[in-house]
Amino acid sequence: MIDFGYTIWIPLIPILMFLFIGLTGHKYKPVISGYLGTLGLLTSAALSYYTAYQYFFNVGKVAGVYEKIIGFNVTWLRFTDTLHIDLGTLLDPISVMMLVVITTISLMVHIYSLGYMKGEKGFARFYAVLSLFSFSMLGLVLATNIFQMYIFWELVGVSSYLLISFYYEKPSAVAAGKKAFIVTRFADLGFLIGILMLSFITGTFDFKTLTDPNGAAIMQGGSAAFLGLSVMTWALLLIFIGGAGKSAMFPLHIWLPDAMEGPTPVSALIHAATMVVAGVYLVARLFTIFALSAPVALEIVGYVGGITSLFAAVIACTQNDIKRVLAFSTMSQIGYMMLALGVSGYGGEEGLGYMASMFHLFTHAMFKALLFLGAGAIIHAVHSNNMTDMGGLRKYLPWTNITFLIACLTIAGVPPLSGFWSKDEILVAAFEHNKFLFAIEFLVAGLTAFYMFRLYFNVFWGKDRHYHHAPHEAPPVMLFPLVFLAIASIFSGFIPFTSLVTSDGEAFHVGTEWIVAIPSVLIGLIGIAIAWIFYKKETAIPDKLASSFKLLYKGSLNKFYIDEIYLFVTKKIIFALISKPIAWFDRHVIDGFMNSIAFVTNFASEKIKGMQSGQLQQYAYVFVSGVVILAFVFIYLLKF
Amino acid sequence: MDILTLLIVIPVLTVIGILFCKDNKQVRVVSAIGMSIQLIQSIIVVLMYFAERKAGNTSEMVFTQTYMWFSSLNIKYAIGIDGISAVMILLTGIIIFTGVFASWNVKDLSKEFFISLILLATGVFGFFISLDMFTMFLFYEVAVIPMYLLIGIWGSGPKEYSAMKLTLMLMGGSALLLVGLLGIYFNSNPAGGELTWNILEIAKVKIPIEAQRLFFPLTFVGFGVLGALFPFHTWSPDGHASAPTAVSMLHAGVLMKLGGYGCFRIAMFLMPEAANEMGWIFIILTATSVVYGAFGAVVQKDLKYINAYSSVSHCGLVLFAVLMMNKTAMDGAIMQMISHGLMTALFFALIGMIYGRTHTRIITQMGGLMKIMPFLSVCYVIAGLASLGLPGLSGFVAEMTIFVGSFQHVDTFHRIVTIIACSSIVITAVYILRVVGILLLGPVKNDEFLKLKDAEWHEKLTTVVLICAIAGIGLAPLWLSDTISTSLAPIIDKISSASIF
Amino acid sequence: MTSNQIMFAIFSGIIVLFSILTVTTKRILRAAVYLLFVLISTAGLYFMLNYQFLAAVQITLYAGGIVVLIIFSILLTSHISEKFEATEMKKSIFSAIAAISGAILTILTILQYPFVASQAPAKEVNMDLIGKSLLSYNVDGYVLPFEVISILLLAAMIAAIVIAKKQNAK
Amino acid sequence: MINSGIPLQYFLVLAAIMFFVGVYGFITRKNLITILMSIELILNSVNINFVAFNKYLYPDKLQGHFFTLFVIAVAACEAAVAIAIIINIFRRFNNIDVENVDEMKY
Repeated sequence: MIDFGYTIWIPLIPILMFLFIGLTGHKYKPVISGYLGTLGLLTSAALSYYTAYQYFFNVGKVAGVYEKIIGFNVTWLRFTDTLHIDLGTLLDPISVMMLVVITTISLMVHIYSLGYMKGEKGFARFYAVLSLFSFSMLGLVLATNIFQMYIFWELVGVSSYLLISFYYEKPSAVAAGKKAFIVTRFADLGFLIGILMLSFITGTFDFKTLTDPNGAAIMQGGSAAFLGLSVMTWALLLIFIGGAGKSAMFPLHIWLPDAMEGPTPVSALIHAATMVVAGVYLVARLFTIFALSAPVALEIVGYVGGITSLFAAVIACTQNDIKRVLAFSTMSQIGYMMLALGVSGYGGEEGLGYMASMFHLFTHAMFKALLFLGAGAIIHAVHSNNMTDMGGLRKYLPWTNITFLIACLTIAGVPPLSGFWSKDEILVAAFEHNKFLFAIEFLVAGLTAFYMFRLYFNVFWGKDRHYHHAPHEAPPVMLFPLVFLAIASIFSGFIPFTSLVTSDGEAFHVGTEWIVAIPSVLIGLIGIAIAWIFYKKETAIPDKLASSFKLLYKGSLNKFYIDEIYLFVTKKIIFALISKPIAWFDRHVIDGFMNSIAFVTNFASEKIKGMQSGQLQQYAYVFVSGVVILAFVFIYLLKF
Repeated sequence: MDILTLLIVIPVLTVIGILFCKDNKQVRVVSAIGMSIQLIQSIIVVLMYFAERKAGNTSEMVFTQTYMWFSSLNIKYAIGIDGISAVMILLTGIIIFTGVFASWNVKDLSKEFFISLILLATGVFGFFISLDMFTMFLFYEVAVIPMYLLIGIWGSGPKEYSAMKLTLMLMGGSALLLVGLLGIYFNSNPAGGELTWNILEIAKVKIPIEAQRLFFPLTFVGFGVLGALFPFHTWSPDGHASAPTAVSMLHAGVLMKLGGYGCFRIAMFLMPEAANEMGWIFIILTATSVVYGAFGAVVQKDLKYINAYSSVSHCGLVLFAVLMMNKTAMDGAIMQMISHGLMTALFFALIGMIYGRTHTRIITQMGGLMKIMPFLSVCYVIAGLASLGLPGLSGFVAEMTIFVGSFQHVDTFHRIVTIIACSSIVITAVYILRVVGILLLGPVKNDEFLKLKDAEWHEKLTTVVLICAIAGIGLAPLWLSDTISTSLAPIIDKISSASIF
Repeated sequence: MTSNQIMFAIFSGIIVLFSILTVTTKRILRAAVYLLFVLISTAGLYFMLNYQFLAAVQITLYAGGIVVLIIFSILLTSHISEKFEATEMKKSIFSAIAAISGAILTILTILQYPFVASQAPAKEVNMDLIGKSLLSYNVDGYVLPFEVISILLLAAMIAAIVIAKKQNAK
Repeated sequence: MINSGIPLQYFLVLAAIMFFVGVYGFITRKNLITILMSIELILNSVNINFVAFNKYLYPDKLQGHFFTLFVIAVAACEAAVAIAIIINIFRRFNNIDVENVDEMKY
């Protein structure tokens, strides 16, 4: 048995880098902080790979089952004898997989940013916060207990906020950061309450105890409590709200498109590959308890995932900002993962959806990061986010073109690229469990192919725009991550997830379901074909279509007005109907009451002071009468 | 002289030293030296406390001393500390130390200013070490009265009004409190025999329930006024807005804690049965404080008002947790006092520094300060993050302990109220980010501000000390939490014996 | 009616009558003179009670000293012929009610209380005893009040001078 | 008693009447000197009480007697100071109405 204690260094190295760069970054050339950050992450990545190797192929498997191994654990804060927050590292298939994903993508982004962010003001700050983010995300996936997860969950939120508002002099970036933070914070409230309920029912925060399929925790809280759902279901649903917030599930998704205000590498790292899948990871982490004691909650997770994926895919078809298209695409893909979890059962082949979800998480991280970094390269070349400013770029950006194409093919599910495999597993899982969700996903598969290729054709084909200066290919330091991720996108589909990452740790075998696979590939191809017809050359068809489905088009273009609804709720209801009246109430009613006490006192004394006339005889008169009356009262009435 | 009395003697000596000073510079230096010694002394007290515990002293209070000073009412100068008072003393030490540096630039009547400020701190130290209710009350008044002068003379805005309001409301609270304390005193020996003011002795007897019903609310509200209990919190926005920087720091940072500490040490500890019966009323009030203060802060425009309302919300959480009557929640309450003390002091220090430069506190008139004064801005962001409960800073530790503790309550009512109180974390995020967004980020609104300088050495010292303390608690909370919960054990024993749940 | 009773009746009659006149007369000098009668009659009462020294003091100090002082100040501050305006009806009625009801209350109370006269032999109050008592610091000695009152007298004299002294015109 | 059939109550009643007459005067008169005279009446009535009590209830003691003595001395002081004050007031207002002296109002 190998000691996994060193795994604590995987998150620790980035946080040390954060502190070092953050405190001393202004003292030396900015580029040095970039190298430092990258170096730190490289070390973390190396450690992660080593861990993955050790875990999956050497020691993780005991009697055919991947165990949960606590690599390191220390009590951080003690609430009661049973409830305490520990900080430590928990190794199991999903956390080790996430380690690999995060460190890989993060490393790529670090390298990429050396080129992309070159010469930016706040370069050191960028790398510091990037390290902070990596730390938080690694801490999150390694969490041994749900409260540790919550801690890092919050840290992830803050680093995301800092990165989105990186260009802090731009009001839209500031607003976007604020929005992201507050929306996810709102979701976190659900998470927190969920944690409180869960810990109240089960008396523990510890993942190992919580998710032990034979443990006591699973059995708790089964009885119906409120609205016909059990306490456990409510707790898990609330926790899922937290996950939905981070993973931008409908209707808590509104922050994600705006978050694209951040620098593009950040979008790739946080808002595509890592942070946004935290919600999926959370559900997967608690999957045992979801599946065994609150199947209703799991079903809801599935439906939310399905709705989100459809909803986002529809919107993605009409957006013009390339990063926003990618953002909605991310939402849609995460919806896929959630759906996969929702249609999964626990153990063996029942757990196909679980496996598929993790599989898709992995491949999606690769190709979506690739897409974003590619988009970054495009933006770097054109200095615009807007698709209408682009066209015919394939001549100028050959490398970007090829890698971007690979990524688009991957997401469209063209075999044998990785996207095909993982998406296929999800569709199979859905097909077996829930035909309705399967239908949605089937449709979304086509939409995905369509909007991705709409993007692709619009940017790389079509007419040349009048560029201020000829767009130039990105420097090698940016191209290397693109190529690396392209290779990963192509080949990661061959990783045998069925034997590595399963719901109960045991390997199972599943063949390719051709009855699902062939139609899904076909609909992907149809989507690509339609995009080809519409956008390869500029035609009038899209405009015609838009005008004939005006309502749908406008709704989709405006993201179905969800933002406006939120704005209405926050501005008109929270601000105008709660906060303002409270502030007014406080200043006028409560404070007015306090002031009126003072006023009454003042008023009374103003009236009483007339008695203090300074007239000696008046005093004497009152005094004598008073004495007489009192004497009378005491002697004759009270008879002392 | 024993170590605890020294805590009072040093400030008094400093005050005497200031009396002999000739100019601003000397006053500052003497105050700084005195308060540095005081800080070191506070640290020593805490260390000695640990040493004493390590040596196996398990009595409830250590370093106890008793001297009679008014024998006909059996009023004694009885002192002693447990883990809770030890950490509160440390908090006070840190804040008065930073407060002196934050008021480095006070020019008019600086002698009188520092005398009042340090006198105030003396009262606070005395309050925390007292075991005798009357002596405690005496120190409480010593701490409250200089506030009037400090705000009324060195304040800004409608200072006389604010000073008057603050002092009158606090005095009103004191009046209730005095009645409550007298009530406890006259019931301190229901079996007959000598009456006592000593908290530890009273804790051994059970005050008759009828008396508790009468005096618990008086005591709780009396202390609650200082702890900004809704609806007696309105002195807080006005008072803080008008007070000079160091006074806001000390007031929000420490004085408001006297309220929470008193509620906990006297009202809850000595009258648990009544607390049990009537707790729900105050739980509703405090939960209202928490949410209401947060909502109130959302729309304010003046930095100090925002912070004052935020203090209402956070201090409400302290009282809320105290009322939950279980160890974890109370542990959280004490930590929240310390955490809020540090971060609100940091906030007010920063606001004072920003105001000293821009001469406005209206956030909409400022913008893009991050570019002009990055150091102060980053500190402000850190303070904000601490306030909204970012893990790794003290706020998170305290709030989570409170929430987890409160939610462990077996009664459903308490759990539901906890959920309501939890919702404040979202609203807190809203107003903190709103301020950060408007004030620090975005484009620079006023070109005049571009000339302003970043922090000077004494300002850096103030903020860095506070941030270190905040981060220290946030990163390694276990020692603090364990110290507090160990000391809470006897208190909880007494309280839980009265529990009806 | 013994002669004593007759004397008492006369003295008390004078006292009551002239007291009332003192507070009601419209001419101030007359008030002073009426007061003098009252004080002298009081001295008479003291004589009746065998307190000759006290009676003497009463006549010299009160009747002789204070009243003269009062008359001097009257002469300093008022015209002799000056008449007071009549007191307002309302004021005098209310005052009278207060005073009379107070008097009735007091008198009723006095009359209801059974005072038991002491049968102890009366002390002969001669000058010797008075002088010794005043300077004695034993039980029943009055040296402390005596000293105090002398200081008070001194203080009062100085105070009177200081107060009445004309202030320098500024 | 020795005192020949005059009960104590007579003295007390007399003193009470005198006292309240003095009170009446104090309340109604405007002239400060007459007010002073009323005070003398009041003091005098108290003196009578003291003396009478001394004689009737504690004939073997002299407290009442001496108290009266001291009261007379105090009355003398009081009269002296009062008249000094009255003269000052006269200088200021040119009359000695008590109504002028209301500096101490609110």
